[in-house]
Amino acid sequence: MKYSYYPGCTLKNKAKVLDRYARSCAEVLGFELEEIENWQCCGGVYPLGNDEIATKLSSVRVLNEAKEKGQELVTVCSACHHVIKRVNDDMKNVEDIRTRANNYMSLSEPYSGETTVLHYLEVLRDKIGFDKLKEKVVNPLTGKKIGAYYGCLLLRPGSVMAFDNPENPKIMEDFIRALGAEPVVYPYRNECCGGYISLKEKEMAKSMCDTITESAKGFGADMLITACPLCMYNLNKSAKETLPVYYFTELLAEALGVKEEADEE
Amino acid sequence: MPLNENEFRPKIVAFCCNWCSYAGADLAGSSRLSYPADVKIIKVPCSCRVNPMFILRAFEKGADGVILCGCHPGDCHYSTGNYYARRRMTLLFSMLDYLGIEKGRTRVEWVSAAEGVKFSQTMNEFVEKIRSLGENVRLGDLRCKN
Amino acid sequence: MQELVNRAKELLANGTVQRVLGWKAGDMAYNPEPSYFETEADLSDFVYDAFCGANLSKYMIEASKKEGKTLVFLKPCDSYSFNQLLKEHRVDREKAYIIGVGCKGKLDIETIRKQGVKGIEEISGASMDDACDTLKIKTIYGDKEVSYQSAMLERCHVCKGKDHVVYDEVIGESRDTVDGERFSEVQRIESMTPEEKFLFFQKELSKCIRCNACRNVCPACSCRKCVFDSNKFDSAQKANVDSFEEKMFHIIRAFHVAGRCTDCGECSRVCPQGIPLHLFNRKFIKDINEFYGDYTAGEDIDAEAPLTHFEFTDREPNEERG
Amino acid sequence: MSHRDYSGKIKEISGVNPYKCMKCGKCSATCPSFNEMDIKPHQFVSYVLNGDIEALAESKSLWKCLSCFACVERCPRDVKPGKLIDAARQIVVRERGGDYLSADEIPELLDEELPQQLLVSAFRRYKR
Amino acid sequence: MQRIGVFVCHCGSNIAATVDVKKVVEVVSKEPGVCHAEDYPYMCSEAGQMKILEAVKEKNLSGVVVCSCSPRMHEATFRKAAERAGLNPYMVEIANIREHCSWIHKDMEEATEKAVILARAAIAKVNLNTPLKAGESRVTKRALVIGGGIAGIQTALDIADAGYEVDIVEKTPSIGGRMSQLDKTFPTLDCSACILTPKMVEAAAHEKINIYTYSEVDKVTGFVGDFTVDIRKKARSVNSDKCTGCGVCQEKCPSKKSLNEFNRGLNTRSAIYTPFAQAIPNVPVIDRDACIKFKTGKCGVCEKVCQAGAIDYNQQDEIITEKYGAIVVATGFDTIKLDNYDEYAYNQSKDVITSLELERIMNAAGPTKGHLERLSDGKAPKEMVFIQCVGSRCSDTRGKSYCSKICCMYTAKHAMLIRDKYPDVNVTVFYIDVRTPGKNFDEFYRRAVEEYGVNYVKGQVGKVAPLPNGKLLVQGSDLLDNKQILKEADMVVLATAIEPEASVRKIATMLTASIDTNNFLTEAHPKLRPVESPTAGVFLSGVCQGPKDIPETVAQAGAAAVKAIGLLAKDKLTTNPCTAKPDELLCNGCSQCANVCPYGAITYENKEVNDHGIRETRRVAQVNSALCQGCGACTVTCPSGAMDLQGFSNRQIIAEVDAICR
Repeated sequence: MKYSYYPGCTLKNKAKVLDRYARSCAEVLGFELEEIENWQCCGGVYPLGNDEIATKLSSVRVLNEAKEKGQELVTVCSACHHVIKRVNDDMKNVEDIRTRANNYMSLSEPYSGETTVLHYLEVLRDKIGFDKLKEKVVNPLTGKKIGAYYGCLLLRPGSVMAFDNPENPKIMEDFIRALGAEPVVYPYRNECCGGYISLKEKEMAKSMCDTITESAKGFGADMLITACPLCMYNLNKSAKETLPVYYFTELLAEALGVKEEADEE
Repeated sequence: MPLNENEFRPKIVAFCCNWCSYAGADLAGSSRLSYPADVKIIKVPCSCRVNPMFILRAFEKGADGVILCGCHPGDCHYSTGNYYARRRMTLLFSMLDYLGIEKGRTRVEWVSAAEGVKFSQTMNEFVEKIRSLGENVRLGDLRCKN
Repeated sequence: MQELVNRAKELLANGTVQRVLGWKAGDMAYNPEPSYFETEADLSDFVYDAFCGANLSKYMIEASKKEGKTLVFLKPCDSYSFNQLLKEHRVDREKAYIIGVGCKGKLDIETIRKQGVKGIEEISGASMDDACDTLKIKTIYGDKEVSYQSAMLERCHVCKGKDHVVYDEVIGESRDTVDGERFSEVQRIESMTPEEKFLFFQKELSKCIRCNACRNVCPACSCRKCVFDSNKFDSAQKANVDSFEEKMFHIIRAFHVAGRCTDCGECSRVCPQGIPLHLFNRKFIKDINEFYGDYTAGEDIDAEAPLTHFEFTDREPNEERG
Repeated sequence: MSHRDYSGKIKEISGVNPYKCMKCGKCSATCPSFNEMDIKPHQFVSYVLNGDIEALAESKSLWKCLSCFACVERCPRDVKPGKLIDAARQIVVRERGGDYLSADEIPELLDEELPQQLLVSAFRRYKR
Repeated sequence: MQRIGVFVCHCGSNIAATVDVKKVVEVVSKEPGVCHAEDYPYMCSEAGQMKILEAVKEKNLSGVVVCSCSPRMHEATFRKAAERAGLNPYMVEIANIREHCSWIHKDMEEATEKAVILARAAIAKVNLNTPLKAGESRVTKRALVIGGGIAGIQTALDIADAGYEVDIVEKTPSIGGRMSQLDKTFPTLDCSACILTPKMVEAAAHEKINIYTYSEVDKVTGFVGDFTVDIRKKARSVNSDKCTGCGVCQEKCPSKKSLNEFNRGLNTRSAIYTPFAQAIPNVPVIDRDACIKFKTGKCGVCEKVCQAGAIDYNQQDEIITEKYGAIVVATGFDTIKLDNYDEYAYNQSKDVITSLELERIMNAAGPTKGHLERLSDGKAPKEMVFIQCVGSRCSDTRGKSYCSKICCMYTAKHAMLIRDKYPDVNVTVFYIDVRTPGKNFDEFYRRAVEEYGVNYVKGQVGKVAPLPNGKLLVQGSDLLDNKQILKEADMVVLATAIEPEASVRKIATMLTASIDTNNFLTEAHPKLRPVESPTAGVFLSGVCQGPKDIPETVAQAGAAAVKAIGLLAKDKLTTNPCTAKPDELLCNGCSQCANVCPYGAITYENKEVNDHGIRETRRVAQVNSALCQGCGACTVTCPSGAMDLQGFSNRQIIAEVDAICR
C-alpha cells in the first residue's frame, strides 16, 4: 500500500526522529510513504475564523496533490494532522469555504474534500491492525510502563477528527500494548500541554505540563509518548515531575528492531 | 414588508399528509415559525394518495414547485403508504428531470407532526430554491402547438 | 409459414380451437395486419413474415371473452406482453392456445424508405423461410438491395431474447439480432443539460397529433376506458380550452404503464409521426432496474411489480443519481 | 465600526450563535487557562451579546486561550466558546498595531529545543 | 352546482389581525357556487355555529366552507353544526387560515391574498363534495396494556375496575418497572416498594386482569375497536403452574456470573432467577444465554432440586393471539448510555455512578445491602458530588435536547437522605438550574439546603479525573463566585438523562402511532388530547409520552384508562366514511390496487355488469369499507381511475390544485 505523506516543518529538523522512524517502520510494516513534493507548512494551528481562506490553502494544496495521485494522505505530527484534517472537512462540508478556496487555487478540477486524511497511528490501527503489528515486534518492550499523551489536537473536536473517543481514547494504549509494554491510563492524557502559549507564557505551560506528568507518574508511568513535537517540547519543560518523553515512532522503531545505534540509550 | 410588484412570487403547492406534516404545519403555525405565503397546502390522508397526475396538473396550471410531505419511513399511519409514495415520486421526479424540468422544482420531505421547525425550514428552503430557479415555463410548454 | 398454417388447420379441424388469431396479408408486401381466421379456408390469407411486427397479445383480451379457445401466434417478445396481461387477469390462459413463432428480427418499412428506397413493389428475403442477410427490393425505379439488419425495427436491435415465456408449442427458430445497447439513447438524453433535454422532448412531442395509435396498440394500455376519456380526473375535456391532456398525455401514459410495459416497442412502431415514444417507457425501465433491481415486466407472473412493492431501504426521491 | 458592528463581526467570523448558550458554565469548568483569564470563557457570550467588545478586546483572556477545544468539545449547546474567543482575537490582530507578538521579541524567547512549529503557531494566533 | 356558504372566522385577533376578513368575504362571495358569505369573531362559539345553522336554512345551502383554524381543531365542531342544520356533515370543508396563514405571515396584504386562495381551494373542493355516510364497526371489550410498570399497572387497574378485561404485556420476568428499582420517592420519602407492591399484588389478583410477563407484542393488525395482537410468551423454561416460588433453584444454580439487570449490573445473579424478592409472578426464568445446561447440555441442577418438577428445558416461545378494542402504551424509560460523556469518567471509574445506580446502592436489597459505599473499595464516602443535567438539555449531537424533569427532585432526595443517614458525608450538587415546579417540590429542595446543609453550586462540571489516591477530582464552575472549583470527591453521581425505552420504536411502528425525534410517542394534541395517540384507539401512559415523575405518571395512567374505558363502553363505533370506492364499469380487474392495500380491504369478484347496454361478467374490485382506512394507496395504482377515495377524490384534489394555481 502506498500513501501520500506529509511530514511538516518540525519533522524536517527538530523532530527528525519522529519522521525518520515513521518511514523506516513503514518499510518494516509493508507500506510506503511517498512524500508530497513541494509541500508547504500547514501553519501550525487551524485558522478558526470562517472568513480565513488564504491560511487554509497550503493544506488544500497538499490534499489535492494526494487526490490527484489517488492516494490517502498520512500525517505524523498532531498539529499538522489537526490542521489538514479540519481543512479537509471544511472543503467537504462548508460550501462557502470550498467555493472561495477553489477560486483562489487554479486546479484542473475543484477540490471538495475527496482525500482521506489518516494519522500514522490510524494507519497502524485501521490498515495494518495492532495484532499484525504485534506479530512484527522483535524487541517487545516488556516491563515498560508507558503513559500515552494524546494532547488536544488529535482528539478534538471529536466530530471532525473522528480519531478516537475524545474523552477516553485508547488507540495509543492499544499501540503500547501491541509493542509489548504496559499502558498507563491517566485522566490528563487528553488535556492541553499549553501549546503555543509556551512561547510567551512559559509559567502557564509549565503548570499545565506539571498536571499531566504528575498524573501520569501518579498512576505509575515511567515514560510518556507523544505524536507532537510541541507537546514534546512543553512536556520536557515540566518543572515538578520529570518523565522521559518519546515520540511514538521511536518506541515503534525500537520494538520493530530498526532503531539506530546512535539513538540507543 | 411591502410586496414588490416586480418580485417573482412563485406558486408552490404542498401536499401534506394529514397525520404528520399537515399537523407539523399546524405546529409551525402555532409556534409562529414563518415561511413564505407562496406555499399553499393541500391536505391528503397519506402521501400515497398523491397521484403523479396531481403534480403534473399543478405544474401545467402554473405551479413553480411542488413538494410532497409525508411521515418518516417506518412511521406511516397506514404502515406502508409512504413507501409506495417514495417509489412513485422517485420515478416521477427522475422522469421530470429527464424531460428537462429542473430537479429542484420537485421535492419529497418526511416531516412528523412534532417537527414544526423542520416544516418551516423545509418550506423556507424550498421557496428559496424555487425563487432561484425562477418561473416554471417548461412543463407548461412541453408541447408547443405548431 | 406453411407449417403454421397446417398446424392451425389441424387445430381448427380437431376442435381444439374455435378461431385463429394471426396476421393477414395487406395490400402491399410490407403491411400485413392482425386478423381472426374462423375457418380453414380463411387461412389462405394468413401470412407470417418479417413485416409481422404487430403484437397480437392485446387482442387476446377480447378473444378471452369469446366462446372456446383461440389459437394465437406470439413472437418471443409478444409472449412477455401476454404474460403481463395474464398477471393482471386481463386474458384467460384457458382460452388461449399459444403457438410461439420464431422470429428473425422484424423489419421497419420506414427504415427502408429512409435508406432512399421509394416506390416499393416487391420485397424478397423477408419471409421466414428464406430470411437472409440481404433484402432484394423491386421498386418502380429498379431493383435495390438493403441489408436485413439495417432495416430492422429499433426494438429488434435490443431484443429481450429468443425464448418465449409462455406457450403451448413453439414452431420455428429465432435468430439473435441484438447489436445495440438498450439504454444508450436514454443515457444520451440523461447526459444532456436540462435545456437540451427540454428542447429535445419539446420538438418530439410537438409532432403529436393525438391520434391515439400508441394507446390503441399498447398491450399495457388496455383499460376498458382510458382515464383521458373519462371524467374521473377532469382530464378529458375535449371541447374545453383545457390543455392538460394535450401536454401531459405521454408522460401520464408512460407512468401508467411503468413497471408493466414490456418494452415491446409497438408505440414507436405505429406512431404516424415517428415520435420515439419508447424513450419514455425505457427511461422508467432503466430507473426501475437501477433503483430497485432488474425487472422485466411479463417475464415472471409471480414477481413483485416494482410499483406495488417496496423495500425499507429504497432510495429517497430527492437523492441525486449517484 | 461601532461596537454593535463588531459584535456582528465576531458572530460572523466565529459562526457562533451566542443565543444558544444556556449559561451552564461547562466551558469555564473545563478551561485549563481559567485562572489566567480576566474575562472567563462563559462570560464571552454575554460580552458579545451586550456589544461590550472594547472590554473583550482589552482582555488578557484573548492571549491565554490555548485553542485546545476542550470547551468546544464539551459544550452541551454547541456554542463553541473557543471559536468566539478566537474571533475576538482576530478582530484585534487584524487591526493595525493589534499584534500580541512582534518579530523583535522572538530572539529572547528562543531556546535550543524550541520547535519551529511553536513559532509558526504563535504567529498565526497572535499576529496578522 | 352546489349552493355554498362561506364563513370567515376572526378568531378574535388571531386571524383578523393579519388577514383582512372583510376582504376575504368580499372576494369569495363572487366565487362560483357561493351564495352566502359572512365573517364572525368566533365561528366555533355557539353563536358562530348558529350562523351556519341559520344560513343553511335560509339560503338552502348544500355546502359549507369555514375559513378558520386547523381542521384538526374544529372540523368536527362545524360538521356537527351542519348536521344540526340538516346538512350532511361531509359537505363541510375547512380552509385553514390560522395555523397555515395568519400565524405565520406578517404582511396583511400577503396573508389576505393567501387566505382567499385557501378559501377558493376549499370552495372548489366542496363544489365536488358528495354526502357521505359513516359506517359502523364493533368494539371488542378488552384492553391491552403494553408495559407493566407503575403506569401500566395503574391503567390496567382502572380499566379493570370499570369492568373490562385487561391484559398486561411486560417484557421482563416481573411487573413493577422502574419504580420497583427505586428506594424512596420524593417529596414525601415514602418507600417505593411499600407503595408499589400492593398495587402489583392487586393487579395480579384482579379477576379482570391477565398478566403476561416475559412476553412481548409481536404483531398488531386491525384498528380502533378491533385490534388483533400477537403476543409472544417467551420460553421461561419454568412451568408457572407448577412452580411454588421456593427459590431453591436460584440458590443451587452453579452459574452465578450474570450481571443483575435489576441492580443495574452492579452485582451478579444466577442463571435461573427472579429479578427481585417481591417479583410478580414469583416464578423464575432461565437465562438461556447464561445457563450451563443450555450452553453445554450438562448440569440440570435446578431440575434436580425442584420439588415441584417445574423446570422445563424444552419450553418453547408461545404465540397468543387476542383481540382488543383499545391499546395503552406504557413502555416507560431507561437512562441514556453514558459513552458520549467520558469526561465524567463513568466508564473509567467504578465510583462514578448514575442516580438510578445510587437508588440500588441505597436500597436494602441492592448490591451493598443499602450501605452507602464506594463500589471500587467498599469504603464509606466522605465527600459526594452530584452532577446535574448529564445528557439532558444538550442541543449538540451527544445528548438529549429536553429536560429530563425528574432529576432536580431525585437529586435533592438523594442529597437529603445521605445527609440524614450519614451526617458526616459532605454533599455538593453542581446544577445549572434547579427546577422544582410541583406541589411541595420547592419546599423539599429548600429543606435539602436549609435543614440538611447540602451544598448547591451553580455551574456545570467540566471534568472528573480519577486520582492515583483513588479519589475523584471534580473540576467544575462556580458561576456565582466566578471561580473554577477543584474538589476531591469519593463518589460522583450523575443525574443521567432519561429516554424512552428502546423497544418503543418497534411498538410504535406496529401500532402506527407517531413518535418524535427523541422517540417519545406523540400525543394527538399537545394540550387538549395529551393521553391519546393520533392513532385512534391507542392511548399513552407514563414516560413513553414524555418525562414525568410518579404522581404525574399515575395521573396520566388514570387518564389513559378513562379514555380507553370511554372507548370500550361503546358498542359500535362510527367509521371513517372516507373510504376507497371502485367504479365497477371502469375497473380492469388487474389487482394492482389489492397488492398495495395494507388492510386486505380489496377483494375481487366476478360480477355481472351492465356497461351501457353491454351485459357481461367482469372481474371487478370490491372494497370492504369496514376494513378500508382511507389511505388512498389503491387510487394511485389504478391507471383507469376506477378506484377513487371518497372525501379526497381525484376530482376534488385536482379542483384544489387548480384553485391554488389559478
